[in-house]
Amino acid sequence: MPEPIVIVEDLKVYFYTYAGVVRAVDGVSFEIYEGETFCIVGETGCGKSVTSRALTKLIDPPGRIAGGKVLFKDRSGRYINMLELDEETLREMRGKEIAYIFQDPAAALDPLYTIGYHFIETMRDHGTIRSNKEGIERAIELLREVAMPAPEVRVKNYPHELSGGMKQRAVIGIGLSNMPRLLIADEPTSYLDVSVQAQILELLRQLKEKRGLTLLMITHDMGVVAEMCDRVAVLYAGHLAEIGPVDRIFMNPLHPYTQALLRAVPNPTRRMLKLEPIPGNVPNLASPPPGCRFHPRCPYAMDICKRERPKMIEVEERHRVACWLYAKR
Amino acid sequence: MPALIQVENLKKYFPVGGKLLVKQWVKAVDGVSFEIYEGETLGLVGESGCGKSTTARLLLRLEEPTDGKVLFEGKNIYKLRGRELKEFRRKANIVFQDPYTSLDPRMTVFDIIMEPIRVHKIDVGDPEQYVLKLLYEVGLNESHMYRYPHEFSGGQRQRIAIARVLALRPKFIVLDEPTSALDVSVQAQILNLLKDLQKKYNLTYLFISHNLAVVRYMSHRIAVMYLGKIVEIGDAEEIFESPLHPYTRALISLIPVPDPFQARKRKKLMIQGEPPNPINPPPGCRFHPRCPFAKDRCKKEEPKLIEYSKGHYVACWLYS
Amino acid sequence: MTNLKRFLIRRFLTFIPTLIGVTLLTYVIAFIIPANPARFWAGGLKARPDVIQMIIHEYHLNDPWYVQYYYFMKGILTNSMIDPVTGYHVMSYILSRFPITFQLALFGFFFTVVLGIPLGIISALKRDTWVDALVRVWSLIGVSVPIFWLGYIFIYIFFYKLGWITIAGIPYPPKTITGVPIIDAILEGAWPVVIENIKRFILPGFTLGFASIGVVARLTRNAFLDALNSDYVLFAKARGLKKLRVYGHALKNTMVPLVTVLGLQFGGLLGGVPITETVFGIPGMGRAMVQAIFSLDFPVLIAGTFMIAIIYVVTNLIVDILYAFIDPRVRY
Amino acid sequence: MPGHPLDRLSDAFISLIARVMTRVNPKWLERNRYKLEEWRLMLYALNRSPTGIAGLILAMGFVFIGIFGPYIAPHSYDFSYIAATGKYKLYWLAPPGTGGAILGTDDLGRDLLSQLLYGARISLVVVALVLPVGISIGVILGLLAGYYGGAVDEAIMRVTDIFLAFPGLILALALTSALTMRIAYAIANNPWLTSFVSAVFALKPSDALNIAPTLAIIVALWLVWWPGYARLVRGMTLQQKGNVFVMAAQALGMSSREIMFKHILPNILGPLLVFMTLDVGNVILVEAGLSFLMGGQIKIPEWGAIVQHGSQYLVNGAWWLLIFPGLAILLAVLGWNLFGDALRDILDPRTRRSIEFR
Repeated sequence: MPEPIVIVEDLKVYFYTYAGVVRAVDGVSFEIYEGETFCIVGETGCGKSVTSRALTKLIDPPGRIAGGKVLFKDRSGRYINMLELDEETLREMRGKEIAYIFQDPAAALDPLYTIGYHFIETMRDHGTIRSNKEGIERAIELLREVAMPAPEVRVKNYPHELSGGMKQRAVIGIGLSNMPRLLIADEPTSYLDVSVQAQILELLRQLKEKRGLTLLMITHDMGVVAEMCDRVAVLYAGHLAEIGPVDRIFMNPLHPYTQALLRAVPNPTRRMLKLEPIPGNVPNLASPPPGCRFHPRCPYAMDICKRERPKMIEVEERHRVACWLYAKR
Repeated sequence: MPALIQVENLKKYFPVGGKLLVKQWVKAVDGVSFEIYEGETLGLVGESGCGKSTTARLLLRLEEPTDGKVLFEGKNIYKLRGRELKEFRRKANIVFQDPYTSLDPRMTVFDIIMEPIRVHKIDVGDPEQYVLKLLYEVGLNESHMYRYPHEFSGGQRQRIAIARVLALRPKFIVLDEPTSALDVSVQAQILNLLKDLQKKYNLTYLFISHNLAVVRYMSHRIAVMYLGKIVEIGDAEEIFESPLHPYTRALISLIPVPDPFQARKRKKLMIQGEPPNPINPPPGCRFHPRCPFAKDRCKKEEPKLIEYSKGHYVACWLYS
Repeated sequence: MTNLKRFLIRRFLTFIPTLIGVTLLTYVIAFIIPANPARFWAGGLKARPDVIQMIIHEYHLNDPWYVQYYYFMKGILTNSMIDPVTGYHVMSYILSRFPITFQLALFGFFFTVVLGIPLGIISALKRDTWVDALVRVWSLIGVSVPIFWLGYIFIYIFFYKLGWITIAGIPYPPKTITGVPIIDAILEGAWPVVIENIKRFILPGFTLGFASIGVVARLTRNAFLDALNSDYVLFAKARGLKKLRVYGHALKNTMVPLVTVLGLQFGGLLGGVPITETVFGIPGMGRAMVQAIFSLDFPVLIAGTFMIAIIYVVTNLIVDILYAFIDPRVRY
Repeated sequence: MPGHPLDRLSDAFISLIARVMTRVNPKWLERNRYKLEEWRLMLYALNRSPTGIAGLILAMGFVFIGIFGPYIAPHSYDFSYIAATGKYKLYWLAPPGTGGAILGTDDLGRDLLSQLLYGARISLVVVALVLPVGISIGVILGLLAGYYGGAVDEAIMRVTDIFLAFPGLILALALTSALTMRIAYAIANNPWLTSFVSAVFALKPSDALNIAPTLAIIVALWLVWWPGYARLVRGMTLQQKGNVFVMAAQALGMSSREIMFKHILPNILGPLLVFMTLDVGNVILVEAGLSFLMGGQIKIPEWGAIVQHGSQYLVNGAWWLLIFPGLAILLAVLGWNLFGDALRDILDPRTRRSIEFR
């Protein structure tokens, strides 16, 4: 049994906006084991991206990390709390220990610099290389590793000269340039076409195997979850609804939200006569419903759901849910 | 069954780059023919830049074509003038992808839904009653009537857009990726609403999407587009159960399936690279550089769309 | 680079209609000035009829307006036309005054850039603090002050009260190379002349640039904030780049919209030149044109507008070239 | 945000509107509830912007003095203390506070305060005549160019470019000098025009001819003002045209004219309003600059001309002849600029929220 590389405890990220405090992530706990692919799945505004950014305190004002711990296992096996590190140490962790890939590869690359320059500066600022020449050589190697066609040419290209899929390959290559141990991929394929999406997912899978990476995937697509993940955390409106191994989540979804979500997603391999939509809309997090945040849309809502927030309960092995239906009273 | 819409060899080229000197053309739609029957949903799938949205706009004459014609109820829509054109605009309409910019932010829901009525000067009796009826029909209510679009969520806005189109009691609606900007939990609501409305009013849909799962759920027949051309068209179930064109086969095998067991078992037909630039499409079959089955012939000659089995057409040298 | 050359030529060709349009417009305005220019040029009420006839013949004043326009433009472009009021060759006259105006605009532009951009960046970094508010209010005051008034206040303080500056004459270096005094002085190493030039032009330049400083500061602030909120900056932070490097990315991207605005501001500065030159008694092109209007001297007026239109065109071209250097997405 | 006294004033204002409109149409309130709420929020946002309030007060002050200045002025604009009292030594360039002259007098013993108050009227009339015409031309051309594109766009923008390449001040000055005589003739030959012009500008009929340069400036500014708006509106139109609701309107069968005026124009009205507000200041400034350049003796009390005239007496230490007229211009212009700047934030829903809840 591998050890966790990241342990998140009661993480809270609040945005102090004009309209009041938005509790984008409100008391979320989970752990990511070394070498696994862990997915955070949820809809727009559920706090999945914010959670992933909070791991390295990549939160800009008006956002603030309001509480909790993020324990990261460093190379010597000790756990350090990321949220207590100073800015310089954090900077060194970002990109070197924990790398990010974002949704829109076209926006993530600075249009005014070549692909090669992105590699060079990333490695330079972490002291991985000594000269620009070495940087270019490493960049070409990395681009080859991410299966970029004609890498020698591509290092000299500007981002706009690359297609969407190539840009995402470049972004992945840049992310890997300092040999990180945890790769956080925030919706890495939602801007890409189906055929390219499959290529990128395949690439991520291969890189993970080859390099022994731990992968944290953020996605809204249940299909991507099923294809890629070992374990899944389902977020709803800043709360963790359910967490467990991927098979159990799909076979035996416990939370009414997970159940409803799976029924609302069309399956392309099956002929479906009727989808069952979830009634209502995602709540506004500036004034979320009290108690369980899903209760206004939940078919099983009870009185207690409206008053008290449910605790996480382990219903079967490694499969936990936050729902009053499973509480022993 | 009579075809409500017949598209014949439709082409749309856009000029690019050098204004005065060399003219290059983006061949967004390059000779497309198909028909849509009354009361059915034709799904149009393809990756970004394949020309599906341009096709949609051409079908509603929101763009003038470079060549070809579209017959709506037997009449070429590009020849319509004056009252006939207005009548066509009443019968055929569109719901757009982005519900955030498709509603004028300066108008109330009431004004938005009444606008088509005013434009076409239709007598609907009490306007408030009429709008209210439409609001109920799309799952909204009287409390929404005098609000502004920015107060609504994406799904609700899409409902308003649907109500606006329904106001004219159209026959044909183009649905241009109507749910791709929405969350999955809301997507199903809108899809079901569209299905119910179709049944109730015998609407004909052209449903455009890049999401094959949604297309399968919505469509009776499906057309697959690649780089401005239709490569396969046929009954929805047949396309999904026994796809012919290598591109269709790849697409279907590559969609992530929301089922981990199935995902592990499934065999994937990977295709390399990305769709090439529609300015300089490859010669011969446009898919050949990415096709795992490409032969010499594919590089030189362009395959025609042939009827492989009844109602199932494919443009590929493997089947001729 | 051949692409760039071809692009520049093409751009320049599209500017020809603009140049013709501008001079034609001036001509039309001059044409509707109701007084009789020939009589005026010949010496007003006491003019001798034969001189008037000579002037009418010389300047084709009895021909249709388009013929007149043709001869005017030809006379100006070939520098063969003699100005009826001053007696100089028209183009030589304008060209002799242009370097002074250019130097004034350079000083104004210097203040615009050197104060405007840093203020904008500080404002963005200290967003929503009193520093930001101060820069904002100051830039609003900048565009609200009548520059002739500001100029006189400076003159009152620094000339009448403190006596630090002079407001007469232009210090020229011994030799003429480019014609622009301060550049020539620098090239020749005549440092005392350089200092005299700075003393002479610093206040007019600051007055001229006063409004632009605020405008540029505001724009820099907004563009810099946009850049800081962009995805590439987020990605740069996520890669653990050093803080200065992250700001470097944002700054370079800020330059893209800034270059356009700086180009426009340079044109705007030239627009303010007539007033500044009048206030500070600088014998530049702007003042010459104002005087030309009052003395119905429209050869000078047309030649002057022609020069200004050329500067406008050239500024646009320079902006285009800078764009190409900064932004690789720009293709020709 | 309770407790803000200005908010209560705003509420009272809003409910007054609601009451009046409901009297006219009983259903008005129900239909416009959200619009009212929006207005209320805008007012709240304005209340939270001290610079905006200051700007509003200054701007309204300018309008007020522009209208009533001539009536509250202690003397007529051409009144001379020297002529009235014969005390040449006392009233020649008398500093502020001298025997009744609150802001001092000029070389002819004229009362500076009265001149400035009359001058406000001239500035106000110029603004009121220049902006509507200049903006209308620019907006219509910009809409046409942006909406139709192609050859229409090319033609309009070429002409706009020519005007923009032209130094505005010189163009206006040339036009002014070209038109002054004709306008003077027109005034001299039409008695009704004489009395009308002198009434509007609050001048004595004997001075009506002297307003000819100002009228010429107005005509000149019409020509100078539209190109900026044409370019601005064209850009905004292009942006709005990219919105899907424009295509939705086309799909509904709306005509281009309807789309331009019902969908595009209302959506660019907000930013346009901001520009117009800022431009009130610009017109005052440019007009002052032109009258400054025209110079000469002040026969009518234009602010720019007063500064120009006053500058000649700096040698005599008569700072008030420079400072006060300049301040008058500065405050009027600054007022509109501050207000316009606040308006920009208030009309943009994103920034408005951040002010509202401050």
